[in-house]
Amino acid sequence: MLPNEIFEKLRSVYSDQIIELIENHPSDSFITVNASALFEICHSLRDEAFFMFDYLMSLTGMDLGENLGVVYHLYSMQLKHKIVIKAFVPKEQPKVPSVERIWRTADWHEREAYDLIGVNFEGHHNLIRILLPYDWEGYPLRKDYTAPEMYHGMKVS
Amino acid sequence: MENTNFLWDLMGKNIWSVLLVISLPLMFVLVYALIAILAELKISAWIQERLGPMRTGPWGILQPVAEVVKLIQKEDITPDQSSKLLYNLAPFIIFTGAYAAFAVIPFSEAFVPSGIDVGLFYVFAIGSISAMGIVMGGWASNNKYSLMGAMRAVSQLISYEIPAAFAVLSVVVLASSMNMQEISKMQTGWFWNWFIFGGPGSISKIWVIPFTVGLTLIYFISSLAETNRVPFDIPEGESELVAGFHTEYSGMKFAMFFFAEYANMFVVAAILTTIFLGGWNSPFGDFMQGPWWGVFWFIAKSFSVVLVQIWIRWTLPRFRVDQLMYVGWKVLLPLSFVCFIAISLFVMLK
Amino acid sequence: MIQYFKNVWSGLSSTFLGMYITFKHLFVKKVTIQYPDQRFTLPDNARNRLKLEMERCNGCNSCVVACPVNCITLETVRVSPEDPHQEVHHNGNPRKMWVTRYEIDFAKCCYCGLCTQACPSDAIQHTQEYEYSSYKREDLYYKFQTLSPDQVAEKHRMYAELKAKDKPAKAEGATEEKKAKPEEKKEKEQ
Amino acid sequence: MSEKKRLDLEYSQLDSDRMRLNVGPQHPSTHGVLRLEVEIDGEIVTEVIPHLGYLHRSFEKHCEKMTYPQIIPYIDRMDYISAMNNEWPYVMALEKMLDIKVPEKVEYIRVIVAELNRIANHQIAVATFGLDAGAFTPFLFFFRDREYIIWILEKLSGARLLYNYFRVGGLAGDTYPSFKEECLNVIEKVRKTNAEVMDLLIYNRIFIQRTANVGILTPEVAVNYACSGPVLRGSGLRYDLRKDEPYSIYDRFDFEVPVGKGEVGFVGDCWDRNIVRMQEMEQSCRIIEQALAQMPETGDVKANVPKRIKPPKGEVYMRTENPKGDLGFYIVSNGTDKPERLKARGTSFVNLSVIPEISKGYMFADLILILGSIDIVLGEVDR
Repeated sequence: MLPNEIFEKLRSVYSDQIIELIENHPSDSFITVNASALFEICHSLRDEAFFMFDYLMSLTGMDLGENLGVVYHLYSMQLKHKIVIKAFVPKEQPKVPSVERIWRTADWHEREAYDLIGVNFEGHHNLIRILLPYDWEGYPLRKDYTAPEMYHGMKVS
Repeated sequence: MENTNFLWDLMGKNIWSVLLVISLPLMFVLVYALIAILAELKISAWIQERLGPMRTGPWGILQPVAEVVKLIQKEDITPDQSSKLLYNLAPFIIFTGAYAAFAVIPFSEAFVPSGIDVGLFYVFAIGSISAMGIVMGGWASNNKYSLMGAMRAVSQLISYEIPAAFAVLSVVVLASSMNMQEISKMQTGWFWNWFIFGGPGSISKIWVIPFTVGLTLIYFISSLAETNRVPFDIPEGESELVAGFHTEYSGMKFAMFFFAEYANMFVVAAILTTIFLGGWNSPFGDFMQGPWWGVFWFIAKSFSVVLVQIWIRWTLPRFRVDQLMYVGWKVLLPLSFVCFIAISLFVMLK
Repeated sequence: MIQYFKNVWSGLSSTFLGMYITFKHLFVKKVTIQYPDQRFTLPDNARNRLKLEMERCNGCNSCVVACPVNCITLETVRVSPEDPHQEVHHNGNPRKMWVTRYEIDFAKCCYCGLCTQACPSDAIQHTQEYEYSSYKREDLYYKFQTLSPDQVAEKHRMYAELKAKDKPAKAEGATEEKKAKPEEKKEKEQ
Repeated sequence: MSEKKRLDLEYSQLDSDRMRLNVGPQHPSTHGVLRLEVEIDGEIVTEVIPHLGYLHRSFEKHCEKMTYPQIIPYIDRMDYISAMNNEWPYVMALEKMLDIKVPEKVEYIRVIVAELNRIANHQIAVATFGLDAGAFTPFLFFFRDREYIIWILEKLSGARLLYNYFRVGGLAGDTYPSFKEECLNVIEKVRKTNAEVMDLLIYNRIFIQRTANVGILTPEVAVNYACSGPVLRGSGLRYDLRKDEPYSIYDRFDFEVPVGKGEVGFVGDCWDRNIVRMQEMEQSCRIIEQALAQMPETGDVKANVPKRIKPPKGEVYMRTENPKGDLGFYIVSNGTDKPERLKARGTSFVNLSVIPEISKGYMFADLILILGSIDIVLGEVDR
C-alpha cells in the first residue's frame, strides 16, 4: 500500500487527528498525526487487515526547535509496505502516549528517546534512562543542551 | 605385604627414610605438575594450530616455571569481607586431599609409600576431602560466583563418586582385594591380563571384557567429573561463573588450587592405571619388566591418561548443571551397576 | 529405552568424532608466527602512524577540516616577501605559508585516513609504523614543524611588519581577499 | 496425609531465598561491557534486567557536529566486527538523498566486501557462542579463518577492522590484482572450516543438549520485539532484506535465506539461531562467487559527487541487512553539510531487548548461551 492510500484510509477513520501527508522525493513521505490520538492510530495500524504494521523498525525522538517530534518507522511483515508516522509535541509539555503495549520493541526505543531528547512517554511501564547514567541531568540531544562541567567529581569533556 | 617399599630395605625404618618416603611423591607431584601444565599449554596450542608458548626457554618449555614464578610474585589478595581463616585454609586442604592420595599409589613393585590393605577405600575416602576444601574456599570468599561454584562442585563430586566407586568395586570383586599393590601384581604378564580386558584368567573371561571396558570408560568419565575437567568443569565454568570457587584467589593460593587440580588429575589417572591398565606392569610380558621399568610404565601409562584428559578438554563443550546430574545419575550409575552385577555373576559362576 | 541408548551412543560417537578432528589438528602446520621476530607484511595502503613531509605541506588547513576527531593542530604565517629565508616546495613553487605549528595527537587519531585523502599535495601520509606505544600521553603528541621557536617568532615579526607596511592598503586588500575566497570555494565544488 | 502432599508441604515451607547476581560489566561472557542484573532461584533465572550505557559514546550527538564524510569513521565503531556492513546503509541513505547513481563496479565490490564481512561476523558469532558453551577450539579455528578475510579487507581499505572504505557515491579505493583469487581461496577455507566445525561443535551431542530447547523465541514475540537477522530467521520467519527489499544489486544473485527448522528442538531455540548463521556463511560464499564472476574488470570506483556533500532538505530512513539484522539510519538533513539529526537503529540494541523476555525460567548457564546466541556487539548497543 502506498503512503497516500494509507493516508486516505487513516483520514477516513480518524479525520482531524491525521494532520497531513508530506511527499517530497527523494525523501521518505510521512504522515503527521496528532499526538493525543497516537495510541489509537498505532493500534489500528497494527491490527487492521489492510495495514498490518506489525514491525516497528525504528522510533526516533527529534528536537525541532520549539517542538519535539517522535518519528515511527513502520513495516509490515505480511504486506511488505512501510510508512513513517510523525507526531509533534510542545517542548514544555512533551507528552506522547507510549506505544510500548503495541510493539514491545518500543520499550527500549522510548527509553532512549526519553533519555536523549526528553520525550515523556505516557503509559510506559518503566520510563528510566537507558544509555546515560540513571542520575544524569538534562537531555543531550536537544539543541540547547550544554554539557555539565563535572559529573560526580569527574571532568566531563 | 612384604617388600612394598625398597627404602625400608635400604635404610631401615627411621625418621629419615620416613621423611624421604613422604617427600618423594611431593617432589614427583611438583615436577609432574609443571610438565602437565606445559603439556596442557602445548597440546591446546597444537590442536588450535598455534605454536603455544615459545619464548621461555627452548620451545617455551620453561613456561610453567615462569608462570609459577609469576604467581608467587603476585599480590596475595584476601577479600575484606571474607572469612579469613577458612579462606586461607582452603587451598591447603585441597592440596592435602590431592596429595594424601599418593600414599597408596604403587609406583613400582618395589615402591608404594604405604601398602595398606584398604588402599582403594582410602583413596575414595581421602578424595572427598577436596570437596570440603572447595566448599570452604567458595563459601569463605564471600562471592556469589564462588558460592555457586562451590555448591555445584560438591553436588558434582558426590554424584560422580558413586559410578566411580562401582567401577572400582567391580575390580575389587574380580581381584578380591583392595590392596592396590596386590591388584597391580595380579595383572602381571601380557596386556590381556589387565583388568580392562577382564583380568588374568582363562579364555572364558571373554564374556566379561565388554563390561570391564565399559567400566574403564565409566571410571574415566567419572574421574573427569571428580577433577572438574571439561566437559564437567561447571564448578569453575569460565563463561558463567568467571572462575567458580577460586574467583577471589590470587597469587600463591591460586597456584595451590592449580597444583591441586593437576595433582588430582594424576591421582585419578594413577588409579585408573592401577586397577584397569595393569599398574606398573609392562604390556609385553617379561619384556622391560622390573622395579625400575615399573616406575617408567606406571608414569607413562598415567601420563597418557592425563594427556587424554587434556585432549578431551580442548575438544568438548561444557555440560549444564542439570545435564551433569542426568549423566551422573541416569546414565553412568545404571550402566556401572549393570556392569557390576554382570561381573559379580561372572565371578560367582567361575 | 531405545532413545536412551541412542542418546548415550550419539554422545559417545560425537565425542570420539570431535576427538578425531582435534587429533588431526595436532599435526597440521601451525598458522601463528613469532611476532617480534617474524612479521606479516602490511599492504601498501595500510593506515598506521601519520607522517608529514614539510617541504610538501603548504599549510592549506584541509587536513584539519577533514579530521573527524580534531587531532591535528595547524598554525600558519604568511611568508613575507622581504624575508631572506625563502623556501620552495617539492614541485618548485615558492612557499607562501610558513607552517609554524603542525602537531598531531596520536592518542586522539582514529586512523581513518580522511586527512591523507584531503591533502592536495600528499604531504600527510600514513606509514607502516604501528609500534609506537608509550607510557605517557605527552609522548604521543608529535610535533612536525621544522621551524625552531626563534624562527617562528622571527616569522611572526616579519609578518607583523608586512602588515604594518600594508596598513594603508589593508582595507582594499581585505575586501579583495574576502571576495577571492568564495570564488575559490565555488571552483573547488565544481 | 498422603506422602506427596506431605512432601509438597515440606517444600513449600523450605526457605529459598532468591539471589541477585550481577553479571557484568566485567564478566567473560557478556561480550563487552553489558551489565545484567539477574535474579536467580537456585540455578533458575527468574528475572533479568539489562543495564546498558557503559560504552555510550554520544554517537548521535557527535554526528550533529560533523560533516557527512566525517561520520563514516564513527559508524565503523558502532558494530566494529562488521564495519563494512555498517557503512553501507549510511552511504546508501546519502546517495538516495543526493540522487547519485553508483557505478556498476562499486556495487559489486560493495556486495563482495559486505558478504566477506558478514562471514567474518558470523564466524565470530558462532565462535563466541561455542566459547560460551565451553568449547575453545572452534573459537580459534574461526579466528584463524577470519584472519584471511581481514587480510583481504585490509589490502582493500588499509585497516583491519575499522575500514572507512565506503564513500558517498563510491569507494575509497579500487581492488588489487590478486583480489579474485584470494577471495576464492578464502571461500574454500571457510567452507572447509565450517564442515569441520559442524562435526566438532554444532552436531556434538553435548552442544545440542546445551542449546536445543533453550531460549525459545517464538515468531510472534520476535516480530513484536522487532528482532531481525539470524535471531528472527532462527524463529522460522523467512525475512531477509536482501530478498524482501533487494537493495543495491542483490536481486542479481541466486541465494537462499536459511531459517531455523527446529532440527534438534523447538523452532527458535539457540541451536537454530546458531545454525542459521552457519548456513548463511555458505550462502554468502555463494553470493561472493557469483559477484566475482559477474564483476566488471574495469570501471570507475567513484561516482561524480560534489566535493562538499550537502543533501537537500529532507529525510531518509535506509536499512540494510547487517549480519546481525537490519541496521537502519534515519538521516534528517537541513540542507547544510551537517545532519540535523542522525539516528542509528542499532541491530544489537533491538535484538538485546528481547533478552528479559526469553531468558526467564531457564538456568543461569542458559542465560549466558541465550545472550551469546543473540550475537550482540556493545559498541552498537550503546552507540
